[in-house]
Amino acid sequence: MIALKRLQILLPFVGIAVLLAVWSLTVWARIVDPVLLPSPVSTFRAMWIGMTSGKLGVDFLKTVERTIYSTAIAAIIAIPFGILLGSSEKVYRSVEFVIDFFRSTPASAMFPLFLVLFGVGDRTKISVAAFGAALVILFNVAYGVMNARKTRILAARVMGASRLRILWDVMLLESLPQTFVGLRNGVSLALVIVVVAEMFIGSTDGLGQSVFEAQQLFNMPDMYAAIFAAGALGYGLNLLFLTIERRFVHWSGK
Amino acid sequence: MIALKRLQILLPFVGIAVLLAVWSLTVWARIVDPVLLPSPVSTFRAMWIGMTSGKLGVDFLKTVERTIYSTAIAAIIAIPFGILLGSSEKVYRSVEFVIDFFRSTPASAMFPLFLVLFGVGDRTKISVAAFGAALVILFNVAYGVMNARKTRILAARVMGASRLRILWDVMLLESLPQTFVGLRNGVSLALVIVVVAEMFIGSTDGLGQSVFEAQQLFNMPDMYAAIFAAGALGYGLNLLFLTIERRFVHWSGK
Amino acid sequence: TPDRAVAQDKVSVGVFPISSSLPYFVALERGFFKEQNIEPETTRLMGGPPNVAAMMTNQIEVAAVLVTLEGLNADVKKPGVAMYIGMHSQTKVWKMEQFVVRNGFKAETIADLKGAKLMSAPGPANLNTAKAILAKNGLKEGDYTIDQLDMGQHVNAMTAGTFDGGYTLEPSASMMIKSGVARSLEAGVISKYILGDEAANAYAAGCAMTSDFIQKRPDVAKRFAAAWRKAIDYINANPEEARKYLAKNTFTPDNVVDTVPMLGYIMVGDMTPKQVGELQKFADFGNSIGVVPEKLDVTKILQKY
Amino acid sequence: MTAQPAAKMELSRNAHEAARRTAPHVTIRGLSKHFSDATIYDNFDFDIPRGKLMSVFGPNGCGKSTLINMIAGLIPVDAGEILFDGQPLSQIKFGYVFQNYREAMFPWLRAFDNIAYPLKVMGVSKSERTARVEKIVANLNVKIDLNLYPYQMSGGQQQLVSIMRALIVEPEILFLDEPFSALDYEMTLFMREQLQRVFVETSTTTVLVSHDLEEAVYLSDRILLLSRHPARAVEFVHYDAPRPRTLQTMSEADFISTKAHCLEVFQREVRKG
Amino acid sequence: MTAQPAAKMELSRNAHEAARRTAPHVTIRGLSKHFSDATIYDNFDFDIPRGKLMSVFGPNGCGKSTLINMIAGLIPVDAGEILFDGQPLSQIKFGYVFQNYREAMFPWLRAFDNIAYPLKVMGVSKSERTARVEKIVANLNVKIDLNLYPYQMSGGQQQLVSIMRALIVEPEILFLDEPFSALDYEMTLFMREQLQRVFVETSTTTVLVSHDLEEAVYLSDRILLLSRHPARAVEFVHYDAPRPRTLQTMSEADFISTKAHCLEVFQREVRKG
Ligand SMILES: Nc1ncnc2c1ncn2[C@@H]1O[C@H](COP(=O)(O)OP(=O)(O)OP(=O)(O)O)[C@@H](O)[C@H]1O
Ligand SMILES: Nc1ncnc2c1ncn2[C@@H]1O[C@H](COP(=O)(O)OP(=O)(O)OP(=O)(O)O)[C@@H](O)[C@H]1O
Ligand SMILES: [Mg+2]
Ligand SMILES: [Mg+2]
Repeated sequence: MIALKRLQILLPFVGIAVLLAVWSLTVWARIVDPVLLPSPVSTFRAMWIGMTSGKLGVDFLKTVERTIYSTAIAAIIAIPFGILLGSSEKVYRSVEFVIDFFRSTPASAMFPLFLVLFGVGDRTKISVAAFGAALVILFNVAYGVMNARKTRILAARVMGASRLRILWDVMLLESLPQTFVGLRNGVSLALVIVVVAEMFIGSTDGLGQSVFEAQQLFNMPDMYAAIFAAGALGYGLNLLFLTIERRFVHWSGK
Repeated sequence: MIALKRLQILLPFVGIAVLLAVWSLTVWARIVDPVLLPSPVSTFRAMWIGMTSGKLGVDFLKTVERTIYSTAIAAIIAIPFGILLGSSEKVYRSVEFVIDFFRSTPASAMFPLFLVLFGVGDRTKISVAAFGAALVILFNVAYGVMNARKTRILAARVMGASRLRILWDVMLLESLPQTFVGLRNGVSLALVIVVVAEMFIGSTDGLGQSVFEAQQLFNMPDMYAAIFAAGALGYGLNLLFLTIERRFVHWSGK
Repeated sequence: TPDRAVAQDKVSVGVFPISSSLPYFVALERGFFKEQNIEPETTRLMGGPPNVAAMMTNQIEVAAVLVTLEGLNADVKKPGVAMYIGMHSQTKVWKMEQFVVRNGFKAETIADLKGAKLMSAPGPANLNTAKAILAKNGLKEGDYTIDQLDMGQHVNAMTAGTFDGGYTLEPSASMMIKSGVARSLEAGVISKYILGDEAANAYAAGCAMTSDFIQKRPDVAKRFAAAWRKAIDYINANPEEARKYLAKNTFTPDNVVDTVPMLGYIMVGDMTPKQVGELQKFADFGNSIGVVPEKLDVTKILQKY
Repeated sequence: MTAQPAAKMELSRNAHEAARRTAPHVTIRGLSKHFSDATIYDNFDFDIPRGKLMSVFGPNGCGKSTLINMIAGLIPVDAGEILFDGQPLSQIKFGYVFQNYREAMFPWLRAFDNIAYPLKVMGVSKSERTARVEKIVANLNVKIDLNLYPYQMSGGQQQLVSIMRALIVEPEILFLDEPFSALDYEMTLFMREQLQRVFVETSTTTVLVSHDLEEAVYLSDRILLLSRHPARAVEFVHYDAPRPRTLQTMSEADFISTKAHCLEVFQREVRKG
Repeated sequence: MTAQPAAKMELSRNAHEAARRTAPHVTIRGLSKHFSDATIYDNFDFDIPRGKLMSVFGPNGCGKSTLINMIAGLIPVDAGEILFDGQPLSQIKFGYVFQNYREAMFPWLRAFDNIAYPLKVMGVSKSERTARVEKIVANLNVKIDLNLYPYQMSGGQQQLVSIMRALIVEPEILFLDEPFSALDYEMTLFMREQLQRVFVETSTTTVLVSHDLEEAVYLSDRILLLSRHPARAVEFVHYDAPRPRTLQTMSEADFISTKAHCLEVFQREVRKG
């Protein structure tokens, strides 16, 4: 049993292995020109060099920092609002247009506006990513609250809990599984937007800048190294939320 | 009561009104230079002209078409897979890396690869959008299945339902609220990716092309008209799923 | 043969709809391709990377405009993937790249940009060129700040006053000048500061074909080049006439169509040794700033028609 | 000169108090409720007496749970009014055991914290909460592991937790919707006694829904017999045996006749529909 | 020459059949189960007799639900084996009424379709399903609106639907976990009779968990008395009154003594822990 449990830690590596196998096969069978899609080996070599002696390490940390900031801002704003909106379906319906509208608008289309409001620095990148992530989190939290089990809310109400307390003590917890879905969606989206912003809004560092530069220089191993770093970062951040969820949400499905 | 119900249909317009009010105020108070952010009036004038006599109508329909295709493909692939993966947490953990990896990678970084695989035409745009949307839908469906209430699954099992039947009859329905969250996330994401692909891969039509062109020409009313059309389209598609959900998922929270 | 008249040769062309693609649109609209019995299939591809990827995978045979340094780079990675048949020269007269400055910012020369917040056209090639030019004007890094910015944002950013000035390209430059938010400090800066001669041609972009196309359909390639030549001749002879094709086909606003500068279009076959030398010098510069990974003999990527 | 009005006031206050004490606790007037096509209540009038233990006895689906849910303000009424001491619902401390006690537990809280939750709502300090939960657990002499989460407990254990959660606040009105349905034989008897004891000690107005007629009569001062829906109050039986009642009580003639009478009315009503 | 072996085989098959008929239906050997720190079963052995109606009687939380869940293969055992006719669990038709019947309903199906669902699983055609549901509803004489969704029904109505869903498949083994806990007085008596009738007609091996000792004895051939956990089979009481049993049966000496004995054992055991 314990040995089995140990083995389960290895499960994520199955996915990585499959990904690498498909990738290697694609390169090996020349389905894609190796100039355009380098082999995993040369990508990882580029990544290793970039991480140890190149700029990739710095870029990576910069992107981590921006993503964390924007996710944190998004979560702090979106979770309370999501609970509030979700608790009253009427209110939610009335702002739904705005939420769905902006969720369906590419962040890059928002760049000009954010640029004007926040300049070219980090603030634009963080705020535009936070904006995108907040919408997704808000949407998920509100949904979670709307689909919360009614009996528990009634139970709290009959105990004399105020609306606010019900929001906080019951709805928040009821919607936690969904909130975590939102957070995981949100952190991935924040990362995506940060990377895209680093690509298109003047940046001197970050994985997006790294991807952009490598792309401009046709340096495909470097480009895929940066992309891989971004993807791995995304997985890592998701894993973080998964772990937190595991610890806190023990009752899901019960 | 009936009059009140009638009024509820107007709720979404509250959101639109607020959005327009904030927008007008921003322009009016010159928080943003009106050259950079045109007033709602001039945007809607541009939209009206574009829709009736210009190319915007065609672009709009093209984007609708691509988005619908990619969402449909994504849903068809992702829902069954999501249920399968969600039904076995171990299997899900083993592919989680791949899912989270690609969810966290900007679609625009995937463009070169899809371009090579699917050519320069519509297929690339549709397939890259379908890919992005499928991951989100998959993620949500799998989560929904994993968090499904155990008693119902047990009830089906004790009745002798096969694994497949449980997947289909119980888990699918249990996860429907979450699946709809996924679909709504997915359709928005598909739209975003289609628009971005139209912007950055290059296209002769579509809202993204419209945005890009207007941006290059520094024609802000046209740009915001196209953005607004995209956002409204996103809301419309979300509304479609919401309506379907309303009809089918009558038991949520019960 | 009888069916030759009916079935035209199809050529797939990647087109980045900017003013540099003008010869393509002129040839198309004035029927020069048709005269050559060629039917181009236009694929819009935004910028270098998609064009190069499409060339590498033979999805397009011609890129109507391909930035020289990007083409050179691609040729290092996969020799012969981009063979230039025509070049676009940019100089003080044939304005393309230039330094601009916000109206109200005190600067008469590039050297006055000390302490300024600058933007640059995107990509390492542009950024490093801008830095090199600034360096030639005695400005070290740290004397100024520079951020690369997507071309679509240049007019925005200047209008919003986000930057004091920067290194930008046409038609953005014309647009910001026209709208009164900025003025040009100096154009033709590559010629003057990089190539070291104000009169030198900076061949920053051109029209390229894949060697595959040239080898497998030599006759079609030749006819394509003939049409291209005719278009260039037409532009050089009737620049004002040619302009009107900009408005319709490229990202050039109507209000600057009449003022946006033309480029010096030339067929590779017409280039003098001196001009080839200028191209070589530009290529070497690309290598020196690390944008082209190897030193390359430019004649190897020129296809004379 | 000043003494007299004061005395008068005193008097009238006493009168008031007395009136209050005998006035109904909850007044239901013209209550109507329907679900889709079924009419559950149609112009229903009823008074819940103050300080009495009242049972509601009626066939499945007649609307017992619906009634107490409406009184507690958990589901809206279609028409009519429900008044507490002549006032609309305000800040009243309810104790409530839900029929679906399982779903009314908070799965994110351990049993202990579930019981303490109503106190938390009332703003009682943590140490006081702990003390009071420990007191009620000791008082009711319940031997279950309160460190478990609800979903780790058996049905009966969950119901016990649910009962303790309802009692801990010392409520003004106590609603018990089939509160002993999942308890074992011994525990049911025991909890009946506990309930009786709490009632004797506090005289809390209590509404008990039970399908066990013996239990209903044994515990109650009043038994409301409801018809099939649309529910009518078929009869409001008084049973005034002195408390504490014991096993002895159940063999008394009064008890047996009351029970028999209720049963007869019930069966007549049920067989009608 | 050829007739004899055939006759022999015939004989041995009969012997086999007979042996099968008297052999236990379910054999439990060395069963162990623990949750976090509580040991519920520790090396528990037990045989469930074939074709008998067996009641399980025990205090709250002793492990009754856990036991039948393990037999039905719904939760894993820690150790030990559970065999059906000497075989591990295979394709056995279970009928199962969950203690938490509410959560075991499918809220997306109307009551009618909930009842029909096990037939659908078995691949019965739609028209046949409808016919059989209608038959069982008529048979049990149940008067509820089966077009409602579970969440639109009262507790008792949901439980009735749950019972019908368990009975419709004509199961090989029927597990009933407190199946009448939410039914009204009349309905409980009625469903007891229905259950007895079904049992008499089909002799389905039935395991009934009930906290009502009278009910348990009245319905059962065997009563398993469980101790507090770790659960032991304290006694396996036989009660062989002839069927159909009636109200009359309850006043017979045998019934009263069996009930009293069970109660005594139960109380002794419960008070021990
Ligand atoms: N949401 C709903 N939609 C439609 N009908 C409903 C709904 N909720 C309850 N009902 C109906 O209202 C009636 C009364 O339900 P209620 O739960 O009050 O019964 P009850 O008297 O508590 O019965 P039980 O003893 O079985 O608990 C039932 O017939 C039920 O079908
Ligand atoms: N998931 C779990 N985690 C920890 N303990 C559990 C879990 N499930 C059940 N238990 C414990 O197992 C014991 C037996 O539970 P079970 O539900 O079988 O009791 P039961 O005999 O059916 O009781 P009741 O008559 O109250 O229904 C209980 O003491 C309970 O606390
Ligand atoms: Mg009820
Ligand atoms: Mg149980």
